[in-house]
Amino acid sequence: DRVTVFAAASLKTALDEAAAGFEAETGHEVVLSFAGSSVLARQIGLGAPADLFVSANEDWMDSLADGGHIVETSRRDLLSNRLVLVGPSGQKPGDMARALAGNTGRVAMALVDAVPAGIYGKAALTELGLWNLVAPRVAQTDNVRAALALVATGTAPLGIVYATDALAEPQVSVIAIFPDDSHPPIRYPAALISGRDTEAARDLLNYLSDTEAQGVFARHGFLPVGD
Amino acid sequence: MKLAVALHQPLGALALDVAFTAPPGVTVLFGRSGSGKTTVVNAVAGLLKPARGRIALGEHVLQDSDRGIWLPAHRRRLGYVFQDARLFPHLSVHQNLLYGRRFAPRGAQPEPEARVIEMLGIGPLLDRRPGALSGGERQRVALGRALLSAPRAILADEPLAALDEARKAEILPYFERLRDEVAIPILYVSHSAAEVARLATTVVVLQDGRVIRQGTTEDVLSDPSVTPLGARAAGAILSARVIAHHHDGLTELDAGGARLLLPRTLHPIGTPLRLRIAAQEVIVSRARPEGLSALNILPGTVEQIRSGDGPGALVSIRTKAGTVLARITRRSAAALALSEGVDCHAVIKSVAIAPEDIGR
Amino acid sequence: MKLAVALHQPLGALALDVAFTAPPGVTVLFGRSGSGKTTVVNAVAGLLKPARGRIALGEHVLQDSDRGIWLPAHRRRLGYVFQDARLFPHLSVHQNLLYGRRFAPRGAQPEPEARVIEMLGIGPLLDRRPGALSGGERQRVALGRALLSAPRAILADEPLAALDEARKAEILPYFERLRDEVAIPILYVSHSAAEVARLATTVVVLQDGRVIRQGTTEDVLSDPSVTPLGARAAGAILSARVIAHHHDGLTELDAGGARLLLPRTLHPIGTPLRLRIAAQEVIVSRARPEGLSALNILPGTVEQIRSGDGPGALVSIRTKAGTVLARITRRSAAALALSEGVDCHAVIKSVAIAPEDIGR
Amino acid sequence: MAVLGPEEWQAVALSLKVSTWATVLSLPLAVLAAHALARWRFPGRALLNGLVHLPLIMPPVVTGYVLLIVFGPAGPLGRALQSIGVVLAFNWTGAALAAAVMGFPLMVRAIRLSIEAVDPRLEQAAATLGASRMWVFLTVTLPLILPGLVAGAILGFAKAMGEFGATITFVSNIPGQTQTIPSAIYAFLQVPGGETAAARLVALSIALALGALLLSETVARRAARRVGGQ
Amino acid sequence: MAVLGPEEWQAVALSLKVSTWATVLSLPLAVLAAHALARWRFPGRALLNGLVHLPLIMPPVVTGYVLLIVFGPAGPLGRALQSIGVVLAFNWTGAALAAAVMGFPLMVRAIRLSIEAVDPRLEQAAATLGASRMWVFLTVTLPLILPGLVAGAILGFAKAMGEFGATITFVSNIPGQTQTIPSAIYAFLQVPGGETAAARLVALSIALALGALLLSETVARRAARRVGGQ
Ligand SMILES: Nc1ncnc2c1ncn2[C@@H]1O[C@H](COP(=O)(O)OP(=O)(O)OP(=O)(O)O)[C@@H](O)[C@H]1O
Ligand SMILES: Nc1ncnc2c1ncn2[C@@H]1O[C@H](COP(=O)(O)OP(=O)(O)OP(=O)(O)O)[C@@H](O)[C@H]1O
Ligand code: MOO
Ligand SMILES: [Mg+2]
Ligand SMILES: [Mg+2]
Repeated sequence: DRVTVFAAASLKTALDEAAAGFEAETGHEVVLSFAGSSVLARQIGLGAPADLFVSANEDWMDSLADGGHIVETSRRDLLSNRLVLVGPSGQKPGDMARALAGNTGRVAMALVDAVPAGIYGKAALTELGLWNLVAPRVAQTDNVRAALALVATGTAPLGIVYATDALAEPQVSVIAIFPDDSHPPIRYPAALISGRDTEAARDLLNYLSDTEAQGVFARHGFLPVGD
Repeated sequence: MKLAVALHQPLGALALDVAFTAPPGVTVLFGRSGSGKTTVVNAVAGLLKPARGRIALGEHVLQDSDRGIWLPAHRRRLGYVFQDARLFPHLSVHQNLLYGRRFAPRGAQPEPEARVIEMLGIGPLLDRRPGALSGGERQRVALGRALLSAPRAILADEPLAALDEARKAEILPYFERLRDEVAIPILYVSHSAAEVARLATTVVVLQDGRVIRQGTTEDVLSDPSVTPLGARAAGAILSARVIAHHHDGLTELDAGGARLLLPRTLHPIGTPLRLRIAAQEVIVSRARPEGLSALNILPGTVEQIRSGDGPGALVSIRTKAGTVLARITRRSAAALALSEGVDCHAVIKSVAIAPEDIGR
Repeated sequence: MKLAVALHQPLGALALDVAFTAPPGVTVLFGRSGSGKTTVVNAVAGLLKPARGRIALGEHVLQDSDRGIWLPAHRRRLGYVFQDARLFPHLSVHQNLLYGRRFAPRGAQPEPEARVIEMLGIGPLLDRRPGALSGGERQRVALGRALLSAPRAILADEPLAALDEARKAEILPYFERLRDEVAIPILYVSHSAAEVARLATTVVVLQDGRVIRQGTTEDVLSDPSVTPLGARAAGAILSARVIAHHHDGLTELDAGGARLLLPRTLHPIGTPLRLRIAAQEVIVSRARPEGLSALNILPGTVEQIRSGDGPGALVSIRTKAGTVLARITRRSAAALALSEGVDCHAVIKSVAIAPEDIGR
Repeated sequence: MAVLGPEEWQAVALSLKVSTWATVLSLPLAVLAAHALARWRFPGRALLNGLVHLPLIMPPVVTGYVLLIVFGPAGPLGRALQSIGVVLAFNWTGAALAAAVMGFPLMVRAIRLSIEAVDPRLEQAAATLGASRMWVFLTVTLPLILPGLVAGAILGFAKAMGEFGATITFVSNIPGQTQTIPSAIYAFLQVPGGETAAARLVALSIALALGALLLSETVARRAARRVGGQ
Repeated sequence: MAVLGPEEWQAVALSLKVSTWATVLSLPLAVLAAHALARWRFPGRALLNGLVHLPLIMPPVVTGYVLLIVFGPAGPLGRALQSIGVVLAFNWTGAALAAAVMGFPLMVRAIRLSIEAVDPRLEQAAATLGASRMWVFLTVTLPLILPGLVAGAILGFAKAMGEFGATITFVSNIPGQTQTIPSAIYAFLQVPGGETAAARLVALSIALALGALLLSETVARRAARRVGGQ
């Protein structure tokens, strides 16, 4: 059978690998569609044929739940992640506030009101009292990977992305890690879509919560939930 | 079947206001540039909707503004030959010719294709594209295309105006054959007196949107008061018949018992011809002149002398061949003491009868 | 200053291969459609780059393929008057007229603007757009535009061909004035014998891309062996002078001592005129004819008789007024026993001298 | 060019299918709209003109969103179509619709210009020969605008090959189903190190579109020559 | 239409500025390219034609990405420009560049068609009157193509007003600096409940672009009448 998964852009590399493992093990076919969680949630709300949705934050999953679009019972938090401040590769680790204040260049972020990575980032900066300093310099992109690309190409000297993104992109270096308590916990909730909860989709969801897949995610830098 | 036209249409500064009837044969609409000829023809064709009017072809009403009747162009079944041919560039000559056929009503009897192609001499062109035709060939094809659409009348708006003399001479005979062989009215716009003389059975003279004269060709063209074309257009039409071709390249004609010689024509013996003798080419003599190079000397009687403001006078001379017009100076008329009833001779050079003035 | 042209250029089936010289005055390039006239003019103008050639205006070399010289059109300073006017539609008449001025070199002395406008009678048109001009007005403006660019020569490619007779008559006098008042060579393409007669000082006859005859207008037009236009174009040019205007509307001319009468012209007494007498309008008589309506009877001697395949013969008659050509039938020539040296009379109707055949 | 992976081939095949259908199906409508804009005088002409141009003016994402709202499973037209078995949203058919809508103004403009260049006197001549409006259009106007038609169609095709914003919004980016070349490129650009794969696809899509463009110029020139005579 | 917030007004003002500059600056280049394509025969003509069309064919995101690589602070041209004080990345100037690039093919096509419609015999006439190639172009060709030029410019302007993919990729989405109307619409669409604000902006941007379009048709018609005579 075929399972169609809509997943947050930040999961791209890792989920590709995990899904391949599932396919090899079960013989099911997995079709993956990645984009910003916001775009995906909206499309699912309008009837997109996804069987399984993995969001990068709780809010978008909540909004689908409010519309009755997901199978509430299947919902579970799959992964966690951390938020980091990155610069071009070779940049030395340092103090977050000093790095942000010491550089007048742009700070690349995903859309701060819409895309999870941006929402987390804005929350963290606010918590750290840095938002007012940074806000005028933020360059927003339509998803977190686009923000990563801005730093990787040298366009922006700073960027706020997930730790997993920073790990995947050799052109960037982590300057500082945002304290876990500076933002709401990063969660990747997953749920089956109402009316499409097939056996295969359920199997995949279970597989992704299981040790083998979790190992794959860990290798890509994701953290288990509850960490 | 005749075409009856009555129109009223304001046209810029001009108000077009015409009424005339075109019997079978060629009716030439004649008049200066801007006198409204094209507008009339377009109204008849249905390409233009005149403010008021009644246009009927026999019983068949094409427009009657009083009764709210107005047929669109494609339902009028009139074959329109435009000045600029307007062949379809994407179709071969043959496809152009057949274009109208599919729209002809089931009952219609178009001219047989083979006959039209033969009559117009366009057989060798059938596979060519219009782009590769000469101007004369193009107009012949346009004429054929109109004929093959099974029209109930033919409209032709200066079909020869864009052509040089050689091309004109090439096409005029086809219109003559059309007039003589196809029994539908032909409305033909022209401002060439030679064309009128060769083709017209009826002439309608337009001036500033009004019909100022309407009648047979002979009447209208020999009427010196009709000068839409200036005095130089005046001339008489003679009917004649070929009686011999001579060895020295001359053709002999009989015109009402009088003999005329002109440069050889290709018409076989017995062919009836119409000749236009331009008034300014005719010399008048009281006595029969001797020892002149001019070969045609027609004895006759002065019928009328008209003179206007200029130095010229127009003399009508009744001869056996018909009435001949001569444009001479007033001084000569006085010197020769010409007056009505006087006997005289009309002297006409053979070579002065231009090839385009000889028709069937 | 004269324009010397020598060109070689393959042209489709034709190979253009001409050499001629145009002295000041009007040189008419004369020949059938397709003989290469436009190609020659375009090569002179620099709109076309002939394969080989040398074109020079006085000392000024425009092209010399041997020395690798080729000036682009905009550096040749030749005023080109096109058949289709080609006025700039986005500029007013006045702006059109001034267009070339800004490109004229500092030293150049263009005709004074006021003089050109007056000469061409286009003063009232200055603020109009070309779209609102008649064909005749348009050509006058085009001529003015060319003149005001301070050209070293004028090129005109059938500038009157697209016009009707009335418009032609309107413009020809301007070219005459140009010829008489502006001292630069004018290369003029035409296939109208009347235009040639009125304008040309030199005629170059082209046929199939070659110059077949070149000489003064009188020589070329009265040479019956030059028939690019057919026998009907043959005619003689007479030089005459206005000596009186008569009350009955006739104008009297003196031509080498002979007197000629023609319908009144507007030229003042003393004006020198050139008349073209078409050969086919002339009647020949051995004895002096009496009692004819024709007013002009010139005694003379037969100089030459040429006849071809057709029924006609071309007789040159030497008269006091100059050589007159008469086209008569071979039959008449025989009947009158015409041969070289025989005395005879040329009979010419006054009204047969067409207004467009009278020029200065 | 390196060999493409199976997923990339899928994208290429899908893009070709989507663009072809988009072009073929919208062409008649484009001809109709172009004809109306070029030749008819009717109230609402300016409005029609604006409507036709809308997709050119609106951000593609908005166009896609509008399509989603109208043709989505919950949309008014979407539900009607679904009841007769036609599913557009999140389907390749929807990608074709999005591509067609986005390419429409370009097609109409090209065709309109070529219609305006047709000599109305030829159409009059056809009418005098008995052809009704419809027949005049089919037998005279249409053959004469062929070059413009081809140019317009290929331009629309090229645009369809590159359409992204409306497509990804309306039908999402599902490999093998709605992932066209541009969506695939977008996906690759999201992956660090995906530039090479993206560049491969970019090169391929450019080659395809340029090929089409070149073809269009050739065909248009040939058709123009054919119409011009000889 | 409800009143817009200050951020939305900023987006509108910015979009107008960006589109105007994009149009004004790319117009001369578009005329040049159109002239070359319409009138000159040179090797590489097909290549130039393809290059001009590229932005039409490539997904806008890719175009933006290419711009980023070439004109970004680390890009070859970007560094050169920066050294003379021109900053494109994250600047409204970069948005103008992206809009200009995306609208370029549309402009060129419109202008090219109008150049092809200019009678070369008028240009020849100007040459015989002493005008060099350059002057012929300035005094004859240019005035005659004015209608097409205006149409092309306004089409480019309309396209610029709607450009999104290349813009957000190249210059990101910075309110007041690079957040054009389309970027603002996109941002609104991403936020739950943002549809109303987005719809407001969509309506405004459509009104602006349609106004421009209407203007272009009027201006073009008037210019055509002026050139046609009377
Ligand atoms: N659509 C129009 N609006 C205003 N005036 C017009 C229109 N069409 C023609 N005219 C004018 O009506 C008059 C008659 O024009 P028409 O074309 O019928 O003349 P014509 O006799 O055919 O002339 P020609 O011999 O030059 O072809 C002219 O003065 C012309 O300028
Ligand atoms: N570009 C060309 N390629 C091939 N043949 C050409 C070209 N231009 C002209 N010709 C041919 O060269 C010949 C001379 O043409 P040209 O236009 O010079 O004649 P013309 O004497 O001016 O004729 P017309 O009196 O009809 O204007 C014609 O046979 C024409 O078909
Ligand atoms: O992975 Mo996201 O939805 O771009 O923050
Ligand atoms: Mg007319
Ligand atoms: Mg010529």
